[in-house]
Amino acid sequence: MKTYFLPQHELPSFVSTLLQTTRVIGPVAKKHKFVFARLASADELRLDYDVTILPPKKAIFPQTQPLLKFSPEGYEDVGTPQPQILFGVHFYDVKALDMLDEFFTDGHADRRYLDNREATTIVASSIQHINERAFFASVGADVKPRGHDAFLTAIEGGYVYEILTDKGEALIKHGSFRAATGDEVSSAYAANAEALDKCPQHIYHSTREIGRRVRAAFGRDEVWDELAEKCFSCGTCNTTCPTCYCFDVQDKWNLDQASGVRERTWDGCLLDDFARVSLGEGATDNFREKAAQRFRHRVMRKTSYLNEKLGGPACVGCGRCAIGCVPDIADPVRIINRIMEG
Amino acid sequence: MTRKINVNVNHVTRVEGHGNIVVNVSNGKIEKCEWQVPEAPRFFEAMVRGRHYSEVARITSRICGICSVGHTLASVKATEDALGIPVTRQTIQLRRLLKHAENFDSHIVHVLFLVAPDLLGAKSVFPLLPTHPEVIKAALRLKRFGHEWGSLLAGRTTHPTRVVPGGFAELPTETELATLQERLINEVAPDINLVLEVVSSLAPLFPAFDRPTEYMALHDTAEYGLYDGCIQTVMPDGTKEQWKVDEYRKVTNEYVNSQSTAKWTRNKLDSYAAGALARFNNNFQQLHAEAKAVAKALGMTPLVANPYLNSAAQVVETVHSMHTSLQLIDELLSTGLRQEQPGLPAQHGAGSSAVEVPRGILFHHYSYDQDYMCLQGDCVIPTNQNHANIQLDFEKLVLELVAADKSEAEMELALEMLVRAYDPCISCSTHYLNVKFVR
Amino acid sequence: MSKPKVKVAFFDFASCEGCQIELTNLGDTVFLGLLEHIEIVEFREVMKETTSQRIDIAFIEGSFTREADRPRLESIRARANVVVAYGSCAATGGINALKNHQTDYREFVYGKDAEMPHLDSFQAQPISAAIQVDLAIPGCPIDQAEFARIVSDVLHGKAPTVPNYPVCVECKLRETVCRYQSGDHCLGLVARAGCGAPCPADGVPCEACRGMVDSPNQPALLQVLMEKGGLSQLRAETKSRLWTARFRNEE
Amino acid sequence: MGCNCATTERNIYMPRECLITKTRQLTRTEKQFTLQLKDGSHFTYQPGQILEVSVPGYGEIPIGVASSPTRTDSFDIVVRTVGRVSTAVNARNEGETLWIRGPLGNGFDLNKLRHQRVLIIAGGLGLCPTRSLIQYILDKRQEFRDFKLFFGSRSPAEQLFTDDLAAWRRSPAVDYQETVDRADANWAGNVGVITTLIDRNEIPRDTRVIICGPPIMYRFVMLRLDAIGIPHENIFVDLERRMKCGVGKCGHCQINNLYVCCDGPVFSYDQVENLEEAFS
Ligand SMILES: Cc1cc2nc3c(=O)[nH]c(=O)nc-3n(C[C@H](O)[C@H](O)[C@H](O)COP(=O)(O)OP(=O)(O)OC[C@H]3O[C@@H](n4cnc5c(N)ncnc54)[C@H](O)[C@@H]3O)c2cc1C
Ligand code: SF4
Ligand code: SF4
Ligand code: SF4
Repeated sequence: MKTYFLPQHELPSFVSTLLQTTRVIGPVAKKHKFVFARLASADELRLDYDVTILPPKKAIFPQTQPLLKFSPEGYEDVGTPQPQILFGVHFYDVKALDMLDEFFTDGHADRRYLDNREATTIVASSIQHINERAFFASVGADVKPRGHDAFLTAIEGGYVYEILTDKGEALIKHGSFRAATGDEVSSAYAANAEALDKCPQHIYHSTREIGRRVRAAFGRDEVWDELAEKCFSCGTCNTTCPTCYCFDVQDKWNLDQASGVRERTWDGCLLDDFARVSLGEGATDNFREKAAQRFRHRVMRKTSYLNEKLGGPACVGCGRCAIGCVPDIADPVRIINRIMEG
Repeated sequence: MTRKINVNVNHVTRVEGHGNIVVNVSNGKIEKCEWQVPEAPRFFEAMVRGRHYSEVARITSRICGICSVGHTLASVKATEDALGIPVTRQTIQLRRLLKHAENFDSHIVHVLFLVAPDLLGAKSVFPLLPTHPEVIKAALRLKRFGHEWGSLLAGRTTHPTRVVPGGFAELPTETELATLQERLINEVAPDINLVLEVVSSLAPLFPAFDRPTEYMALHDTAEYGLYDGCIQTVMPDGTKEQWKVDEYRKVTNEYVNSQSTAKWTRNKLDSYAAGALARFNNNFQQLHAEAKAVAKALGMTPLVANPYLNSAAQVVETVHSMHTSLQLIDELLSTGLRQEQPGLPAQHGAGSSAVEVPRGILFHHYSYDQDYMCLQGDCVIPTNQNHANIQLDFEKLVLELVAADKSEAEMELALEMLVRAYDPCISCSTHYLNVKFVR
Repeated sequence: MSKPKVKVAFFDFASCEGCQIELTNLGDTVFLGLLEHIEIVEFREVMKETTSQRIDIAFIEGSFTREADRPRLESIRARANVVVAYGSCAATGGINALKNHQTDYREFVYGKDAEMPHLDSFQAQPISAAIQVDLAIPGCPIDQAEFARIVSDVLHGKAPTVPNYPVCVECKLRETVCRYQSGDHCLGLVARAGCGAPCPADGVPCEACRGMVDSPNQPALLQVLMEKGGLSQLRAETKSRLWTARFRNEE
Repeated sequence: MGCNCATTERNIYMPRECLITKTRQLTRTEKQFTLQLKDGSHFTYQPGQILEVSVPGYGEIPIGVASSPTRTDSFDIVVRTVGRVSTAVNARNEGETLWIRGPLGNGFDLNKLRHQRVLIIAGGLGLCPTRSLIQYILDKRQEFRDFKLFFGSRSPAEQLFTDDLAAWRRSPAVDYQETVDRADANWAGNVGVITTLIDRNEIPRDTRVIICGPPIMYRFVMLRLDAIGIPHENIFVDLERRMKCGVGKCGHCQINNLYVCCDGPVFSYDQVENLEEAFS
């Protein structure tokens, strides 16, 4: 499809116009970090962000989401979502959303996810600042992002707006776009290539080799014990990960004590009780009792278990887990390199 | 007149913490008339030892859940004094706004949930639900508002999070402050008017009883003293005297009374009073005009010597806080809020502070070592300061009641109402002794 | 459908009564909403009425700190179908347990009067040290939303869940900038969640007021407090005492 | 492997309403429910498949179907009181409602069992899901060869389906053998763990074996079956894990890369024997 150009100074009015009719979620500053949040005004938008605390998946698969409503009469479906625009998503997060699309469609299509997904227009954006823990250039390099509707690349003097879908096309009437010149398109190409070149952290092995060797290291307890020694089972590496999607389900009554909601909340396989079952009479059994077993499970999921289904690893190299893990042991780069070195 | 009266109210209700009243009257003679406090001792002053200065307010805030904003402010102020931690004018203004929130919040609870049922002849607020639904709903709304107002500044009102030595860990946004102001005008004012109507209709029901005493409160040149200032007392004859805050031990003179079971305080007389009425009597001139108008409508001009009217003084202060806060917010918004890092220690040593909490003047004092670890703490709590005064009020009141030939039940209610008027917050327990110990 | 209302009573022991205050903060909608389903039969702080009838749910606030309180606790247990220890003081010993690390606290606070018998107060203990407790909800103060949810669960005879994961989970769900990334320290790594992580969101560290999770990684905590939080060894070692004194296996 | 879950609802989390036509307290903690879909439709499923059973306000739990699809008018589940949801389910009675989603997952592969000798080894609550297969085999007895059933319980009081057991004891259609870990005064039968039943029987190597019971049972039973030399693809296990959604989304039931809810709960042993997390 076509590629357009939006002059630098026109971005605010473009976003403002979008805001007038639609909910727009984009990166904004929070202290010295960034988060995706509903924009109240265009000037909050910070396309120069490096990475956000939580990934933009929360706009589609929210931290807590109702699955059903219930009342004394039984269960009832929840309403359908309003359209929204997810603005300024980096390509690695688009790749992660592609994976979630796959998971939630596979087998049983999860309408609670897909309805939100379909109501969302995703405008991806180029990476202007790179976090020091990022390694997006060296994981799943042959898996290309595809779920976005348009891609905005910052270049000298403005933005190149590449359209991928009709939804992406539909937005241009709200801004002062003009067709991009060949030079502008190649500057955009160069800017995105440069982000890959400058990506600071590296994994040096192929997905296939990592998948095979990490899987083979399953039984090397001493390695996992060593890697997970300082693990707090805090689940930050799950919670901040754009490709994690496990959840818990709980029922809650409304104040009338008769109706309520069944809702799901993000869960994490690193949490102590994730695989705990009740056996009755207060007894329980935990299928991953030790922190090291849970730590290993996550690494397996990111590097090996899902590769066949996804055609690549279930990690997009955003570096969020590395940034968030207080004892700094969750970084896939270090874990993989440690295992690969034997 | 041969009459034996036994009033024994175990755990006076609708007050914070536990207090007992024991009165034995035989043949018109008072054999025993005691106000006892059996609250379990909790030893906060020992617990702060060895803790880092950043943790001390978090600990002492837990002395009392209802005055936890006040304890936190007193604590950080004493720590700032001891460690030479600077605070900005913005911090002071925000803390003042927070102080108003706490007094507003607490006064609403006290007057509407704890005192009003007495005046309406109910045992608690619950039977009033069907009879006075609008007032109760307004009261719950105001209470919730007070909580949200305080939370906006302190993070939460029970054990504040954002208030730290040197300033605030997190600030409200300007939009939030502006919304607060709008809500004060649009939501709170109508509810307060409703409350004022009810209170003025009930005012004649406050028992008539006078006992002039010494009244102690913070006095500040800048405003009606709540957040800062010097110690001031006003005597029954209207004379005032002032002391510096670090002289607080000189005016409180804590002592163990052999007849009673709690540590008491006294200054120039055998007892003094702290609280809304003490503030009113000391600083009436500095009240907001709207508050003065309410006082006038309630027939109150200083010196007011009827302790039952402490609740009325709280109503006056509620109006004062509401109006003064509107001005404070205007001021804050006109200069704009700046993101500031909390100030840091510049020295070590000892320091004191005083803050007016809803129940009266509160003193904190700490000393720190060179690593800013706490060496010792001392807290003198307003409810404690009122014990001697309550006891002396009791002695006079019981005589009057006996003379008026009141029944046991009437006496019990009058005494309970008196205790409640002081709004005692007995869980501020650092200095409490046990009731089981009666000689 | 007018089901008989559930009879609820509130009692307090050594505490600041802040948890009760939190209940009055629920606001008119929630508070009056709950009153549609429960009848408060005893609540000394706001009412004079008491009851001699059976209580469906007894909420107990405050720690068990002296033998003198045992009979009162036992009588509550005998009268109540469900006993809920609410607030950290009742659930874990709370802040009161900080003194359990000291031996001279009486002398320190009361000086020469310290030997008076009424000052007798032993180590601060959870209510469960005196009577059988059906449910313990920590929190200093309790979280209003959690309280409303738990009342609703108990009304339906469903055992409420108190999370066994660290505060970091809730902190991340609300996207708070981690204290460790602002040059501070934090106990959220080992602290039991359920509060919604208000402290880090307000710019102060989590002090683990709800106690720790079932299996806290304490050696790693010490290391992190020193290496990432910049605490001295002494402060790191005593850091978790504020609310979790009873859970550390110290000599 | 494909999944045989039936979801007709647009929202895969939407349950269907069932009438409880009969209940029966089997033991102190286990209760049997006979259910019918309220919309009148016929509930089709395979032996060994599972349901998500729910009560509004309390939640949803995975439960195996405990009856055979050959009995078409209704179906059975058995629930042990364990925690929140199971307590709420077991508080329900005849004439009231329960909600279900499913059937979910893969049950017993009947194509691999037909015309074969079948041995079912069930321990405790493991009898419930296998009862669906037992009934099926008994109803279509001519489609199977020798049929043995070994059942072990902790004590006689904890035996489930005592009526069924009595019938099976008498039935020539099944070679039923039982044991208890601990006998009581009235027990005249076998005492000992379930493997003792294997030891006292001649089990041909071409037998198809189904194992369902508490986790520790598997390892000891497998040792015996390996000694006999039964090929692993002819051994079927019914596994349990923590489960929330039942449709392969929530992640809780994973055993390495497999999902118990979708890939199982019935697995052939060769499918899972190399999965470190299957029998740890
Ligand atoms: C494939 C499969 C088939 C099952 N078949 C039966 C059956 O036929 N009869 C029967 O009584 N039980 C069966 N169970 C076990 C039953 O699901 C648990 O006893 C039940 O989930 C406990 O839930 P609760 O809410 O009562 O307990 P809680 O302790 O309150 O558990 C909370 C939640 O944790 C999860 N959970 C806890 N324990 C288990 C567990 N053992 N298995 C799975 N999830 C768990 C559930 O999501 C549950 O809602 C089966 C489990 C699985 C996985
Ligand atoms: S690896 Fe790090 S982030 Fe993940 S659970 Fe362990 S401590 Fe938390
Ligand atoms: S595993 Fe870590 S680096 Fe990879 S996608 Fe998840 S959070 Fe990002
Ligand atoms: S601030 Fe504390 S609770 Fe929050 S993520 Fe960091 S360590 Fe965990």
